[in-house]
Amino acid sequence: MKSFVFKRTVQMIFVLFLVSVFSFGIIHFSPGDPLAMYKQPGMHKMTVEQEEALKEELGLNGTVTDQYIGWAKKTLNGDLGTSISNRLPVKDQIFERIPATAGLMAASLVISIVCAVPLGLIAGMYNNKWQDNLISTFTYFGISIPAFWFGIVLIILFSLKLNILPSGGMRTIGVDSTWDLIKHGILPALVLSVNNTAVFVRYIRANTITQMKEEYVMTAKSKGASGTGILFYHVLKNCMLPVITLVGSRFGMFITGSFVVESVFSWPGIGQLGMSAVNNRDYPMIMGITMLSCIALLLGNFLADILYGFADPRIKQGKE
Amino acid sequence: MKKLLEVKNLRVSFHSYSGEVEAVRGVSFHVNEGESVAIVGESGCGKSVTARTVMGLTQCPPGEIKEGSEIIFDGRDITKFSEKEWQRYRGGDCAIIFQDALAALNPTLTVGHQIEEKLKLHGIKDKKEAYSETVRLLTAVGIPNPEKRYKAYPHEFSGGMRQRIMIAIAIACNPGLLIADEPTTALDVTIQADIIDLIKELVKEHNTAVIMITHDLGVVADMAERIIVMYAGKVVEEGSSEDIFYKTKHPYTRALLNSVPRLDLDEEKELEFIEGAPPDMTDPPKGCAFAGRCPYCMEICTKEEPPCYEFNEGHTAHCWKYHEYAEGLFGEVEE
Amino acid sequence: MARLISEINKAALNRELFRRITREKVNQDIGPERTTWQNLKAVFLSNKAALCCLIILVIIIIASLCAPLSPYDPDEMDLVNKMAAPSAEHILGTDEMGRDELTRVLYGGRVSLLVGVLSMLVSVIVGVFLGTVSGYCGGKTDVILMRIVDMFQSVPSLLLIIVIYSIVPPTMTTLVFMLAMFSWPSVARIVRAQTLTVKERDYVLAAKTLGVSHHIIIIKHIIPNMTSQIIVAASLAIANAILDESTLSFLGYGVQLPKSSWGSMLQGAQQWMLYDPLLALVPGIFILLTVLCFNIIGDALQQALDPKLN
Amino acid sequence: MDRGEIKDKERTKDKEEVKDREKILEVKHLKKYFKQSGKSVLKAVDDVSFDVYKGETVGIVGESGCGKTTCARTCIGMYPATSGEVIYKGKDISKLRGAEKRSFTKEVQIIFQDPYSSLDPKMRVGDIICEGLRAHKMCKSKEEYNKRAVELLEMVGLNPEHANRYVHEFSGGQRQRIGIARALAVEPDFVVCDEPISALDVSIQAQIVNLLSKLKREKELTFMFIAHDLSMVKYVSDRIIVMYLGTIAEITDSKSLYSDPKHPYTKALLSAIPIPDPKVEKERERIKLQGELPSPTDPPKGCRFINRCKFAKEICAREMPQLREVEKGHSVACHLYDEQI
Repeated sequence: MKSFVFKRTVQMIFVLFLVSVFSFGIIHFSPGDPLAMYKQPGMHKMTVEQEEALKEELGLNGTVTDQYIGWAKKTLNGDLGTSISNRLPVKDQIFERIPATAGLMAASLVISIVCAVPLGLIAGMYNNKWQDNLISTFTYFGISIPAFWFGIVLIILFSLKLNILPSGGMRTIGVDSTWDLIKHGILPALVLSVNNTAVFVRYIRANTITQMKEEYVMTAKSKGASGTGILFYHVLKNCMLPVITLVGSRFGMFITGSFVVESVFSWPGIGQLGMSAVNNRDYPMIMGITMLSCIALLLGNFLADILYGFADPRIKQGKE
Repeated sequence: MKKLLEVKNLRVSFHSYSGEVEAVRGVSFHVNEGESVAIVGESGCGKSVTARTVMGLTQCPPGEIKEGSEIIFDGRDITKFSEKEWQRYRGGDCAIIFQDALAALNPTLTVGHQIEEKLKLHGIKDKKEAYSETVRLLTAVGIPNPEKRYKAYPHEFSGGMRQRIMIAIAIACNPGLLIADEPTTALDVTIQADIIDLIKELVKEHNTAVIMITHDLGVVADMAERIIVMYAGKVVEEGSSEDIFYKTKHPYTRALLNSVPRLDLDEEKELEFIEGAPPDMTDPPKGCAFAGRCPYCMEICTKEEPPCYEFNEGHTAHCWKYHEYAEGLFGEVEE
Repeated sequence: MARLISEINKAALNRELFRRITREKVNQDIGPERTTWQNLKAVFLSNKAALCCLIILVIIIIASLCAPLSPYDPDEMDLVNKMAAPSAEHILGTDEMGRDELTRVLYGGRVSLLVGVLSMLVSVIVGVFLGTVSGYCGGKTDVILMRIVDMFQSVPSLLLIIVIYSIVPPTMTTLVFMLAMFSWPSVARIVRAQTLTVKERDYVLAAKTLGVSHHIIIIKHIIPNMTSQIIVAASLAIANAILDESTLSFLGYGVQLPKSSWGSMLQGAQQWMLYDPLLALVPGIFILLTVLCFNIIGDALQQALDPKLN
Repeated sequence: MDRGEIKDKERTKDKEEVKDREKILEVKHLKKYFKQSGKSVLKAVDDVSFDVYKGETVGIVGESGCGKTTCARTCIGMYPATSGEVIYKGKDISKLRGAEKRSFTKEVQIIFQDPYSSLDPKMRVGDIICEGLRAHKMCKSKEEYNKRAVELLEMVGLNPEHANRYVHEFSGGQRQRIGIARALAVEPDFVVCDEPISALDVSIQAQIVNLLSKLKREKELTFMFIAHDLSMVKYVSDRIIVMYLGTIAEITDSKSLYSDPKHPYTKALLSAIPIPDPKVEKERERIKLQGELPSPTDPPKGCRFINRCKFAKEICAREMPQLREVEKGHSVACHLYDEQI
């Protein structure tokens, strides 16, 4: 078990390193002067020293490798540098927005699991019957709907036409009730969970179908167990195992959130922060978000594998 | 001897892409109480389908039990069972052992739980009593230190041990009939011998009837009082162990016996083998299914179903050879 | 001593039939050849949904291809009848700049489908090559390639594509490569897994003992045995590529307005949602329909090409 | 004289007697270990030595996990040996390079057990059979390849028009015939049959076994026949090697295997095999083996059979018994026969 943990951490560090080099490289080879914001016409002309000092502060001087090493050193001890656009520390801005994205993601993840597990099981149990066809059509639509378009349609329907739900943002100004927060969050959470649910249902359904064909279901039947008894006592547990890996792989979204949904619903999460960072080429912010989301995703998969090991006895000791 | 199970004209077929596969085409046999019967035949002859239909495990959307098939267990026709009756019948009156125990046991449940599940389903509700009964069963099938192994998972046992757990589950509520569907095919010879002895012991102890499904004639000789030989979905010969081995009547049975090398004999002559291969069951041939490969084939064999002839008490064979018209055709002396 | 115990229908019985016939030593003839083509037909006929998806897809493709036949020029603005409701001349009405909606959707279809197919091709070619190499060679190359795949899959692809777009002008080719860059890893992962299983099969071991060289083994044995997985992965890759392209164009980074693609049309339609919702609905429905068809056909192909499943 | 020297003396004695019969394969102290997760090492083949003479059929028998398949596959170079040598026609196969290695891949072939996974489902039967010919460029033109394919199909009893059909349309027995045709296409001298019949039905087994014996006589091949069905191996082979947990328990000719087994494990193995004859079966008394097969990752120090052997002596726990010839052509690895040398 310990050798597995050690091997996986080494792998994760190596991937993180690759990601940092890859994104740092992309950002720094893009043309245009990052300080363009400060040289808008009609703004106070900066002297050369001021510009040098600004660059120094934002870590933009020296060759790309120096900048990378500088950035890497600072990141390792937790300082993600300062954002170019508003010169505030990147870390604070990101952590300040995490609750918004994490909240939305958690809600959509919970909704999807709560809906997907029973739907997946039923679709798997009643393979090729009407229940299965109905659920499958829903899942096909779920994975095929473009998220942003679905968002727009919902906005048209619920906020513009029926006007019962706000069309964007997280809170109406001045109102600080959770009910208001929920009202704002319903539509984005719905858009996210439709896609998540569809993916989960397909996964659980495929798994249930394979589990139902396994011989131990035949043995359970030969012991005199009833259909539902077999489903809940035997098959359910083995179908839940892959859900752990699925949730693990979606864990990264807790940080990135969905850029698209957050920009369509102008939800003040990390996704929106990322979009604005890209628009005004705020390198440290982009790097910060990329690294955090990468860490979250790798951790998610890692935890899922460990959990999978505990849940499935066959894997527990044979860790390769 | 009271008849425990009687199968009359059982016909089962499966619907798949390539059309309808008639796996069982009219099988009739009976099993008395406490009697051990072997069903022998090559793969694809329908022996496993027959066994699983008797246990009610044939799933009906792809499979289909045709009209006119009757399976009477202890006086009740099980094809007319309701779901409740099926649940009491499976495990209580009739139990089954599968070939690959690793696939037949739930990998994420401990062995103790899987045995207790059956006990709970058949009336032993109290936790303590179920636990002691499970430990008794584990000792009865010869698993060392059962208290510790009670909590172990199926993959932590060797092939032979897993098969013993399958047997423990099967005999848990003293079923009247035990069906063993090729229980030892996946095991090594020495372990196979232990498992066969274990089954014989347990069966004698509880006076349980056994249907042993196998393609290994050695296992049959060791275990069965009566033998049913099946070919291409039909019973071709049926009789006591001595009748089948020493007074073989049906050409297929004789060819099968001669194509198996004997360990104790050193004859140098070539193994007698059967030409060609079993027929394709999507469109079974008219008349006798073995006609295409039979050395005594007559034109009638390819046209009409062979009738059933009885030789001595309980020994029957389906072959045109014994019809009075075919009297002088075949020279060799029938032993 | 043989006693008949089952009845015989006397009529069919006559003595001549009782003469021995030697079955000519017929080597067991085997059934009719059942090629994969028949498999495909069987699956599509039985799976109604897949069949009508195929038909819808073909209609959309043909319509998009003959977009130039439409009387209207997709980019010619006609502010007079802006956002006109659907009428005889403009079947789907006109968009916010008075351009004919139906023509723009068909031109947009061409762009989206082209981008989808091309990026699928690129990601399949790269994915198959790297997946086979890393699966077949194993050892260090496998570890390094897999880490690169991990890297691509654990990065917020949308964010980085947009950053890259600040470097690279948003033409069709760059868009194809951007989409392919983040979709080849999933193809590579599927291909590598399949290579690992096929590599252990006996017929590959047999080829090795026969002295067949490695590259012939890969071309003759490994790749042909992956075609069904590759085709399924390809159909899903097209579906995702169309989704990603429209998302990017919607955010303003993929296909730039006034050039029409389903995503860019939606970007235009977003401000006018309140007044003319139809503008937002039409391209979206086209995206949904095409992606839906690709997904359903992908699953049907999986059933047809993988005999174990049916 | 320490133990090593005695053994060499025997070896030379053995050499003079059967000098005339040419030795096609010599295996000397072969070991094959597989590294597993963590530190444990699977000792699949542990110090195995035997010879194979030209034109004979050597049967290797043993229960699953005894290393018979690994041993055979290491002998034909599929797995690299951990230690020890395999000498084919006088040359150590691990040192073969270039042309010698190519001719080795031509002269040594294998027939697999599972007819369903040993043939490529996406290739036509004709191409499968000619794969070896193409790899060694043994034919010049396409027509010659097709002609050769037809010859080979008829040799194994299949119709020529099967050449352009796909494998999934054939039965198990027919697929095994295609496997045989593929192996014999390159005119090998030494063929390893890795349990060629255990996946087939009884009546089809006899067909394949007779076909193999016919081909062996016609083409003067040497077979190494591996199976766990002892009666079939006894019928097919001239000499039989009984293996237990990675080591050789006994080597004897097929006649005296049943009549005069020496190693306790062989006796138990023979008594466990059911005979298809009710009367004989009833009178036979079976030697019951107690205990479990030990795990190959850490086998017992001395004799591998110690925890299941009734005659285990004190020396058996200390020292692994050497394989020694106690009778003409009959050697056994057991301390019970120490005095007889």
